[in-house]
Amino acid sequence: MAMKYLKDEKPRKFRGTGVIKPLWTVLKHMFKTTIHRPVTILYPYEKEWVPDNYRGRPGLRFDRCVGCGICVRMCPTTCIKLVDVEDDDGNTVKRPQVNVGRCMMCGYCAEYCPMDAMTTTPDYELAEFTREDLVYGPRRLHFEMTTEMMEVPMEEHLPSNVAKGIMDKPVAFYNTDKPVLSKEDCIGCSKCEKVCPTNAIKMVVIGQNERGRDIKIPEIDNSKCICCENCVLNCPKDALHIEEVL
Amino acid sequence: MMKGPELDKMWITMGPQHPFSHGLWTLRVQVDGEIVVDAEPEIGYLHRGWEKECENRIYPKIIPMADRLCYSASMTWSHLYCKVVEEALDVELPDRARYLRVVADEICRIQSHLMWLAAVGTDLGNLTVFLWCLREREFFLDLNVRLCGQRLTTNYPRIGGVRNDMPYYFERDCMRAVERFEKALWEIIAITDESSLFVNRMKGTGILTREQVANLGITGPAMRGTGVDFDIRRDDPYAAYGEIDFEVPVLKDGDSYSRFRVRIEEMFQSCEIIRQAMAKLETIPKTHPYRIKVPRAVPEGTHVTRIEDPRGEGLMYLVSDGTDKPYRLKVRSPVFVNVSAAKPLVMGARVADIPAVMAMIDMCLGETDR
Amino acid sequence: MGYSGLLEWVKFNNPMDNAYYPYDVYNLPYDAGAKLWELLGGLLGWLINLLVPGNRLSTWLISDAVVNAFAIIFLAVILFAVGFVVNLTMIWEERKVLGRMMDRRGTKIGPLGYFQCLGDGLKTFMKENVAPADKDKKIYWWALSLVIGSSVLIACMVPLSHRWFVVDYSTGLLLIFGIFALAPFFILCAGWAQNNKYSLLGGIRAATLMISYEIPMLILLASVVLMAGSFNINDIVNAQFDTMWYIVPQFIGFIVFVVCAIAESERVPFDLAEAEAELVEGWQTEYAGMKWGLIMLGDYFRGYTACALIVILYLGGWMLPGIGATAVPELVFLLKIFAVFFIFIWARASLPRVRIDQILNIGWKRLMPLSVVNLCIVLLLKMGGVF
Amino acid sequence: MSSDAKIEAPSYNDVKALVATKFPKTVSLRENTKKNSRADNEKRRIYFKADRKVLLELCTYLRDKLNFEHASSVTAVDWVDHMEVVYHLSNYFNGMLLEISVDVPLDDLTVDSVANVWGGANWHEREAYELFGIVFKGHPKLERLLTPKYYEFYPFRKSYKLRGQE
Repeated sequence: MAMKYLKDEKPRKFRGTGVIKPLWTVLKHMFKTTIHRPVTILYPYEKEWVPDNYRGRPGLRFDRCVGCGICVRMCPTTCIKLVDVEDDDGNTVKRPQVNVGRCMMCGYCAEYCPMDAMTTTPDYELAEFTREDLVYGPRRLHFEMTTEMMEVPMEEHLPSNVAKGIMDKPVAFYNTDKPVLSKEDCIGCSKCEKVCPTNAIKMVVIGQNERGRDIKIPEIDNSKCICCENCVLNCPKDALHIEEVL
Repeated sequence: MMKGPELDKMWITMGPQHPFSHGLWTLRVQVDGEIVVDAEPEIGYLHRGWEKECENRIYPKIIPMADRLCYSASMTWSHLYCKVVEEALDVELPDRARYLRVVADEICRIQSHLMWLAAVGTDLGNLTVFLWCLREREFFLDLNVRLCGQRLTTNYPRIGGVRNDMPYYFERDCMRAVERFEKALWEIIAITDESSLFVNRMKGTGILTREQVANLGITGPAMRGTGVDFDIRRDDPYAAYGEIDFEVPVLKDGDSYSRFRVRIEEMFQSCEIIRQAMAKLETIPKTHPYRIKVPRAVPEGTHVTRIEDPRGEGLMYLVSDGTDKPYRLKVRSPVFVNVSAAKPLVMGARVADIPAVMAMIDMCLGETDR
Repeated sequence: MGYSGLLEWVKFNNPMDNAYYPYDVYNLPYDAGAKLWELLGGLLGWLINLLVPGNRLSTWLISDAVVNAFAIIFLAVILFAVGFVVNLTMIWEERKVLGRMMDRRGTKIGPLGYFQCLGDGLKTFMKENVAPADKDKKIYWWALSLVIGSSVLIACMVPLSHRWFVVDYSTGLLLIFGIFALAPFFILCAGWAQNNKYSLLGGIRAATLMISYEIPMLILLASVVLMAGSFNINDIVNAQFDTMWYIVPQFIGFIVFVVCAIAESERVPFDLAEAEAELVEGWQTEYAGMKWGLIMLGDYFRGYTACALIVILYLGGWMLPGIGATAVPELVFLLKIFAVFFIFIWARASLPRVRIDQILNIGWKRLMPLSVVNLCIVLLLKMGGVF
Repeated sequence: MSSDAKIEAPSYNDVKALVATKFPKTVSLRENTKKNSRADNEKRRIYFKADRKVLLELCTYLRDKLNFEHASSVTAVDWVDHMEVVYHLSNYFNGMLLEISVDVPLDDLTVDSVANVWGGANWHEREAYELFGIVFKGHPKLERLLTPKYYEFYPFRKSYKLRGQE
């Protein structure tokens, strides 16, 4: 490649006249902008177009959310919190609430959401009068015109697939990574069953101990599991761990 | 004879709230009339303990933080962070990701250089340059929005690839922006480089020799304007730069004007790199991976990598202890070292030269204080 | 004079009959001023006369001299008001034209954004009056008042046409130039008094600037005066109408004068005294709020005067070639001022600020010889009998 | 190859051999074991572990003879039982990046300053001093740079806990 700007080392012939070219350029430009209008837009009255994948405040599709808490754990500023709300049927469920005043619009919640319930929205005018108003509850997070682009799909390729030459099979970590139980550590407290947001864990009886009580261990339904790690984090004996597929 | 206080010299404190210091830092200069006889930079107003903060976070969460190191070169910083973790994980990037990173980096470089040129305009007292540059920069910020959804804090690179593939018609938009920019840049050159008042302000100020620059550790365009022929993109290639044909502008004069010219040429070269990378991206099928899955924990060890930031050499040194959080992450910021050389740069200059000389460093305090 | 009716005191004389009437033609603002004084002064004289009949004060109050003096002051206020409105318009013009040159829209408040300057003026009024504690108090305030006052004074001295003017001395032009050159001295004082290093540097720069630009300017003035054969503004304008605009024979002089005028009014390529990139706001740093607003206004008054001088010296004043003074020569004059001010704005938009040593170089090594060359051309033309 | 001549662009093997002959006991080389990093990058990285007694000598040798003109960074790592000072040097002619790590025991946190060898190391050493408390002997101006002058603690040490850190 050749230089584009440094190549022509023209010596400047008339040294004192070096102001004529800038003056002429600016005058030309003035005529151009007078005819074609300036490029600036009058912001509060005119709005600039933003693409669908614009990362404004987070949005939430209430009906899709399962309350798994991945967004809470992935949020770099810890501005998401799970709060108790009533869903449409009147049951109390846990749904994320976002403190937009702390949100830095990184879009991780949308990217890592296994249910595509958290989305990004092109909504960037967020000024409020008090800080409390900046806390968006689960219902308020809803954004009317959510499109598919706002879901931010996570398309990773497994390195093993790439090494094998399979190039068109994107996966996401919540489809591949699964919790695995080490049976000798399990005490059968069934805490994992309670915290699982998708009811993928069921306690099954595998026998009876010497005192006649049931020995229960969790059975994980991998088709339902979304790798939210709630069972791993809540296990009192660290009997569960996530097995990563690479 | 008694020697009284040096009344003929006075200390002037420029900054942290001074129009010439683009950000919060102070340059204390001692002047004899209008001539600078001593100078001392002071930084630290923005020290956030970035490196310490990272020790408390899992690896993916540091990417948006790396964006915040520098507002106008966010892409290269998050790229650098992802690169050092990738080297630690010992993964190889897919082709598509490498080229996408090159495109994103060069868009970032152009808009960062335009921000610099705009600041040079205001430092030298011409607001037209400022606005024209920001107008051109807007097109590249629009490309950023299309590509990653945000204008400045892009959060685009990921460990093992990039966040998303190109959106539809991105090639077309990118080519249009580049072609338009190349024309507009000549117009900006007409009111900066072709204006003898502008050139006279920069010529012969802030002169350093090649030995001084090498010793003081100045990097980036400020170094290449002084005759050191070194560009990490070419001499220690990363991403896909090894497969792209581009020139590294080097000038030997060592004054502000040659630094200015080096940066202008770098913008043209960035356009060329974008063009080549886009042509190459069209040959890679759309279905090919742009992001590969990486393990959460990084194996034990120390890893070092560097990258060509728009302002110079960015280096990250990662110490991992086998968990999913870094044990220590050191950032070598180019501006941190460049501004430490403020004294030899402004010595002997006039007060009016200080903005012109320091503008060529392209201050960015987020990465300096970290 | 005895006790008599009010109408004897308030006579509404024809101003042209006034013994001191300074003009050749009818002058509306003078007439208004004279009539106003006849009303006020006559009333006053009548009242005093009621109390103390036959005193000499009442008679003096309605004498021709007092009426003339009041009318002239009234005219000066009118000219100041005109200058004020012209200033606002010039600020508006600057913002709009600068906006177009920079690909912006400029101001948007009011019709075509005209009311922005009013809003800004109101804003500076509202601001808190902040002044440094360690200032040299007397100089701080006096220098400020004198900078603004001298600027306003020269703006009042500018004639708008052959019938709207305040001074008609044969040395009117010299008076304007003399007051014009005073300001840098006050600026130096102001820069010293603020006890701030930036403003001190700015003040010294202003003084440096003055000595390098006054001299070419005065040489150019001399060449124009030589060509016209008079220091009288009216005569210069008439001489240009009789022959041609002096921009044609003295094109070099015109260019040099524009450069000097920009420097004299401290506008952007030469605004070293307030170079904001290195000296924050130069000598204005510690003048906050309305003080700064008034300084800004004074600056524009100086810009207005500089434009007016260019128009008078080189662009034929209020006359149009071939037509002469139209029905509204004042408007022609103001339009020419706006056109010249456009050049100022244009230079501001396209050129960066010059360094102090370069400005001295330009002043002494370029403009000074060029102005001498211009003088020589004028001499040659004059000796050749062309003018 | 004589060891006095200045080599403009020493290769990987040159550096390895020359440093091994010049500092036989005190400097040891650590081989890179990465597989996937590209082969050309591989030959541009050298990792040394040096004794702190020979540090200044080694650095002067590297600058003068092997042409490592540029000190990229100087940093410190707190390994709880000891500290480590890490130097990254680079060569402009072949893009080689050389790492020297020096162990510093906790009871004697001093190391020779290289600020007189490379002016660019000046602020890096000040930063390491104020954040880790390592004293660089012979530094022209060892003062706090980023943190306020009255600070009494070293915030980047592992013993300094952040809020929310156990």
